[in-house]
Amino acid sequence: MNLSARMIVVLTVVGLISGSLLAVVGMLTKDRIAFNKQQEIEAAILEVVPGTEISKEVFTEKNFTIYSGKNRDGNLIGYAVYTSGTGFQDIISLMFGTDPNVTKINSLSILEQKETPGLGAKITDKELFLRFWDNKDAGSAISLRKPAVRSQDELAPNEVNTITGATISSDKVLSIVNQSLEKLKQLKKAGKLISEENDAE
Amino acid sequence: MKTKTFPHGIHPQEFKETTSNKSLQPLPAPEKVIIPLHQHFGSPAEPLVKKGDEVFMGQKIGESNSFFSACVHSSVSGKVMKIENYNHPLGNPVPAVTISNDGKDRVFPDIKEQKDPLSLNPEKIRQIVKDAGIVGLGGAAFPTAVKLSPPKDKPIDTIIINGCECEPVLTADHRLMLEYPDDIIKGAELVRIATGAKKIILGIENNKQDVYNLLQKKIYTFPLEISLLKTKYPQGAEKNLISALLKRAVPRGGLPFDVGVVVQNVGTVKAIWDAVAEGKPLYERALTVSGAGITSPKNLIVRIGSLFQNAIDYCGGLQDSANILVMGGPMMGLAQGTSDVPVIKGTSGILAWAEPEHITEHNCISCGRCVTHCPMGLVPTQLMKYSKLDYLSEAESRGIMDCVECGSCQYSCPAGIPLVHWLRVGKHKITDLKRKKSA
Amino acid sequence: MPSKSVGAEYIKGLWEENPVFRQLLGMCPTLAVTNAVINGIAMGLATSFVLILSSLVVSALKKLIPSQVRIASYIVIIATFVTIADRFMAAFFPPISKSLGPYIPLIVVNCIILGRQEAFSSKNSVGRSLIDALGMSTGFILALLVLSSIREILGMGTFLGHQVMGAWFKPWIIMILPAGAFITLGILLAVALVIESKTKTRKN
Amino acid sequence: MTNNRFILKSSPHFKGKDSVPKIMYAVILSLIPAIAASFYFFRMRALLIYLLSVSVCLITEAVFLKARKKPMHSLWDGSAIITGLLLAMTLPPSLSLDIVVIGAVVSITLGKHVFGGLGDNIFNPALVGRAFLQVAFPVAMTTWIPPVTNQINTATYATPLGNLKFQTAAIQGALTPLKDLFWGNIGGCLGETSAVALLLGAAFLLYKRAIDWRIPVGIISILTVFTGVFWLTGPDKYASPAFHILAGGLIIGAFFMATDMVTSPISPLGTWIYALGIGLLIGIIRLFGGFPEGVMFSILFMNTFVPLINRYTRPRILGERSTP
Amino acid sequence: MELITLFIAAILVNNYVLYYFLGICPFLGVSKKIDSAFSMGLAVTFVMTITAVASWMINHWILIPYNLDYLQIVSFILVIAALVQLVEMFIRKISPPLYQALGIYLPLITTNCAIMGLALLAALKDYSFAKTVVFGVGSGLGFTLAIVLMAGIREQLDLADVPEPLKGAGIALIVAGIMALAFTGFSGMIN
Amino acid sequence: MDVLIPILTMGALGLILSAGLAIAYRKLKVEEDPKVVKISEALPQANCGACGYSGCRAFAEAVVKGEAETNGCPVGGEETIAKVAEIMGVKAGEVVKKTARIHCHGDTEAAKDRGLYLGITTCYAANLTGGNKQCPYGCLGFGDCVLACPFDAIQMGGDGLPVVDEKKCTACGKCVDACPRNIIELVPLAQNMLVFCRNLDKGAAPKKACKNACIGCGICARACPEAIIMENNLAKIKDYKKIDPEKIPAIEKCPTNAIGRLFKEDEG
Repeated sequence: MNLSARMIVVLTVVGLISGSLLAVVGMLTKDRIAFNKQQEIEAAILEVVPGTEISKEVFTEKNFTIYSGKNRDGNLIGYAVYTSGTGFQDIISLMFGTDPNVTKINSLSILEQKETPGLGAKITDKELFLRFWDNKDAGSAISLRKPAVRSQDELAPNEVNTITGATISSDKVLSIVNQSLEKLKQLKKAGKLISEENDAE
Repeated sequence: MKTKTFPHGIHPQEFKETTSNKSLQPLPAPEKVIIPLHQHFGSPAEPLVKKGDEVFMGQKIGESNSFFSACVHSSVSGKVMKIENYNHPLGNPVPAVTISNDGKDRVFPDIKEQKDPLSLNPEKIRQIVKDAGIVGLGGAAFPTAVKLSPPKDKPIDTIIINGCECEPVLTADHRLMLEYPDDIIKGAELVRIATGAKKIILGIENNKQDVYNLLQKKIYTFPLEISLLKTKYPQGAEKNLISALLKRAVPRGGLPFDVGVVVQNVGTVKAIWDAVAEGKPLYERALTVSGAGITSPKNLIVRIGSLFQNAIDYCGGLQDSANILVMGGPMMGLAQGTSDVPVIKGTSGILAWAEPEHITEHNCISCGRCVTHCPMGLVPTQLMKYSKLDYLSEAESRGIMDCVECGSCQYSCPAGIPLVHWLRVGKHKITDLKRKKSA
Repeated sequence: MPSKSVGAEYIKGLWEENPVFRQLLGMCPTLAVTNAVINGIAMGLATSFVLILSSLVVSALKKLIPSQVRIASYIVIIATFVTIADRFMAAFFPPISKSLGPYIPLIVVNCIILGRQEAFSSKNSVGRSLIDALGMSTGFILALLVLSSIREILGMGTFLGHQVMGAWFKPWIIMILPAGAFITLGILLAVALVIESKTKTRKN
Repeated sequence: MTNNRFILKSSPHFKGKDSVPKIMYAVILSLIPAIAASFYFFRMRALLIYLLSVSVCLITEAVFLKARKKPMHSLWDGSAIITGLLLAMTLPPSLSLDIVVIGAVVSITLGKHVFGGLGDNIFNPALVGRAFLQVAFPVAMTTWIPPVTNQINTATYATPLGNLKFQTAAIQGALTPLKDLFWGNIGGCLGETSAVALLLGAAFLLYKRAIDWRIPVGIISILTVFTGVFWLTGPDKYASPAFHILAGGLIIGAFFMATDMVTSPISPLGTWIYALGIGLLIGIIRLFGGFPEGVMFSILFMNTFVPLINRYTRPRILGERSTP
Repeated sequence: MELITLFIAAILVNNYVLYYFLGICPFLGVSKKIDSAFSMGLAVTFVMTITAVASWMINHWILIPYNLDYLQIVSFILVIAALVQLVEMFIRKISPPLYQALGIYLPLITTNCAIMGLALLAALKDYSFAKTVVFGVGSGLGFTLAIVLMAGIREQLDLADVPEPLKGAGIALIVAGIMALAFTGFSGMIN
Repeated sequence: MDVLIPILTMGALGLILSAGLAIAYRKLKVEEDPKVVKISEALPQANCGACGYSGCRAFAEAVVKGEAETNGCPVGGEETIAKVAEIMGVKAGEVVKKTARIHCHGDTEAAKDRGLYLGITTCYAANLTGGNKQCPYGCLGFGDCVLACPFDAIQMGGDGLPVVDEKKCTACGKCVDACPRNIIELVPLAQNMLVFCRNLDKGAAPKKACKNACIGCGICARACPEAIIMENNLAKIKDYKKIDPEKIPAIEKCPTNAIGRLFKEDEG
């Protein structure tokens, strides 16, 4: 067999074998990976809209998804908003939940972030940051309390605490949430989310 | 009065006042003179005499048939005692002719006065200069005959007479200008004739105002211009002098020829005049014996081949504290291990003083003073490091061969790094390497 | 070709030819994923998996592959195993897969792997290649372990997530950042050289 | 006649009067007003930090000189003391002392001796130490105490620049008055608060020619232009150039850190490029960056450029262009 | 505007070498001389740009439509290898001087994690085509900046009295560490 | 279908690539130095750049050009190094074992200083200023040869003269090049008698400068004229083989011990 032919045959065969092997692997793992992803989202929804039994995507665009959360009886108990934006270093993806009328934020959960460890990364810290987001008044834009205070009581209903030394990361989270909140309200007002609600009734 | 100058450089303390008003006086010829056969840039001369020969004062005793060389003459009359290696101020011993002085100063019979020296043709002048063994008396001892023979394709338009004497301490050239102004000017005119140049510029540093005033009063028919320069070191370095006076830059690795200039030291032009007009070959020169280590500093005219010790003794001897003996100026002069070395044509001064016996060297802190002071526009600290680490090709490409070893960098270096020494090491290694490659 | 004993063939990867400290290979993952010990171990294991399997395959196929397309073939083989490792981790260890990000797929361009194929597996028997790959893998894991331990302990005061430093300790956050990675590895390389020269002089 | 008592060495035999220790001690001397000011504003805390920082620097330096068999006289050339002082001056007064020790060790080790010692370092040693601490202990390094107190109060007290950046003081019209910035009655690092004390020292250095005037002039002028443009377009949003010059570490950085001879370019042209780079970066970081202060980062960043700057701004060799 | 910030971020904030740790091998290996470092940087930038384009096309035209995301690694690396080969041969044929200046660095680039990393990162972040290209160019320039700065520093350190065990890679890594510190100053600048 | 697409994709990719490569190899084959090819093949082909060159091929070219050392590839290990060396044919074919010898006995006690030397402490630098010793031919004692030796075979002895360790010396000649005064020479290891001076001056001057200088008296040459001659005032062993063992005592009557044996035969 001449050299060129051998080259072509060998590489093609290698490619074919690799392709088939990968096809098998791909199929074996596909469902599992999708399942992982699904579960991650469901867990997050449950965290920000407690009591959710059935969740459903009601609106989606790039890097922005609204899920509706319903209880066992099929009643809407809130929305979970998945969103992302730039942080101090890189993208921050987060999810927050609201009540069905979008008057208050239940809680906030950070899904993905690459902020400075030990500093900006404290946005994932329950004690230092996330707990101050529980049950906030969503009537107007949320604002940040600077400098940081020690207890929940010192904050206004629509105020959240900043992280000492990581003001920017806190700020970024705030603006991501505020933007998405605004969007959610508008969508709600425009009735874009209603069809889903009707389904349940 | 506006003075001209070149960029960069330094201004060290001058110490010239000790000798600047002491007139030149001859050093009595010693009992024997030791005349090295190699006192110049180029090939060494071969001896023309042998042991036991009687020689006259001014008789040619060494000659080479190479173009890049200079003849050597006896500075006394007497008998050749031996021809053997002898200590040399430039380092390793070289063959030298030792002549015992009969004290009669019998002049070589061929030496005659010239009737009308200024009417000679260039060829003749060059021949006389060559036969008189004249070399640049500023220190480098470049054969003058070579300098007077520019290549045909490089026409010379300007002669620069270097009266800067920018080295601290030295005053011999200053005195020469004060005492023999006519000889110098006429010598310069001879140089102009020999090279076919149009104009002569005499550059004088403004610390020699008296010379300037004196020369201003004199009237010559020559195309002469006297120019006052700022007192700054190294004002007298060939390329910097050209840049200061004419704003011309001699190309890297090039010679003043390349920009149509010939530069001559005042001492040299005086020697040229003496040789052409009086037939007197170069067997004596003016020099300064000074420094805090010399008991009574003087400006002397010394026969070539006299020992340093002779000159020092005549100036009252060395102080006890003196621990450094330098031939030439303090910036570029060579430290001597002994005073048992002969005065050669390039000896512009004999200096001695007390120097601390410790050198504290600090790390280079890149202050950049060597760079701001280097008159050649080099980066000495970097070249030093290249030289230290044997990065010779880098050193060469960054211009180490352009270094004139003026010492401005080291003078201004706060870290006390022997920059010049390192640069010399690098330069020599590169030359060695080239020699090896071409061999 | 001088053949070494099985033991020596294995051992050389640990120190003499340690891919990270001695050969300076695979620096990207070494620096990028060693901010926590668990990441370092996971990366080490994934790389080992790819290295060992592709060494086996390459050494088995060495006669069949013409030299002109060998690099291309090796790359395909390596990439196949990398994909397997990547998918496997994404399926069964999602948190680690997430924290390692694109660095698992990047194993495909880790010079250790391609380098070993070229330098060793393509010229040696299956058995020897396996041992060589095992040795290199161990060396790589070891290096990652050392680096990640230092970084995690100093940077967070923890080891594998467990608090090991007392309360007095203020974590040096720089250690888990890029700057700390570079500096620590630089110092470790110097230490490795010092140890090497010490052992050499002792031998002499 | 043969007397071998003479000194043998290469020319030149004359030497200028300046020496490395003289330059270094001039810098130390020039820092005294600022140090005194920090004693006044931060009392015993300041003294402790200075003492600790300088002594640890000296000890580390000594250890390295010994280990690398270098002449011990280098220990007292003043460079280690300067590093110690400058490091201390850039630390918050409330910083715990063990962190000071780490900073001093890092300054001398990573800032200087890994490169081969004084003169070989690429980065300003004090700033390397400071940057290391800033990134390693971000919270401790950004916790400030009010001036003229001796208490370590963890309640946050903001620096003028911190105010500007995070509290949007400019919008609220709550900028620290220039007068306080000038005298130093503000929160901030030990030695950087009092502009007047620093300027006093800087004037001395300029008079002594121990620093290159181009660097501070370049930095300050470009910063003035840069911040001035923004200030003119929106005085209610941006602080004035005067504020930017007096606030934070600009003066100490421009006069004492960026001028470090070892880590700044050699030629005048290079020096201008370097200074303008620093000034511009400071402006960019302060106005748009994540940190309230950018002096340290800007200087370190431009330090990395110095070898390149030196290479491309090499002076022209006499006769270079006219090579036949 | 978004593209500009992405571009600046790729060069300064999330510098390829100093933040993502990609391309460390050539960063350490070819940073001894400024000239070769610069050529290497340009070569990387060039290949990165083409890779960005090619990988985006493969990803969006083949892999995603056919649900073949698990073929990403294999297909990217093969395409990169093929592209680099092609470019190398092309340059060699078209312009020998350019080949001398740039081409000799190309083989080194094939197995360079910088290129592969770019393809993967762009895919991971789901950038649009324009963004991918900008990201590619910016990352390449970021790499060039880092490697040229490093080369300048190393040329200077070559003359310095660096402790023996730190010479070479050791000191280069420490310098990289301090450079990373200096680059930290830019973080938070992407808005 | 789901299985087929990936298989086909990969197969197609492989096909296209290999076809492209095959064509490319045909069309763009460039004639090369076979040595480069050989070395290139011996290298790991990791193209990692660890050697400092842009890939294995560039390194191979550098080796062939002599720019890079044969052991420059850190990745391949000893085998690669051995192979590369073999291809380049760097095998030393030594016949007579030589060693470096120092032709000077001007130790600190014997040779007088010329002054208080404060310049750079290397022989090369000192030599430029005329040297620190009075003798212009002798050892300067700063150990340039020690630094030049890549094998650690030369050390500075306590007396200010370098000492060669014959066991370590490979006669590479680096020290010979490094010595600015050319007093080191590669001499057959077996040669037992040497002239320990390079001074060309006569009589008083060398004697004053160094106790151990050859003063050119010629005693040795007269004792064994067939082997030893005087040249430029210096004794020279013209033909070591012709030294008559019986005449050795006469030769060793040298008043300054400037000629002599390295070791007495009976000592081994």
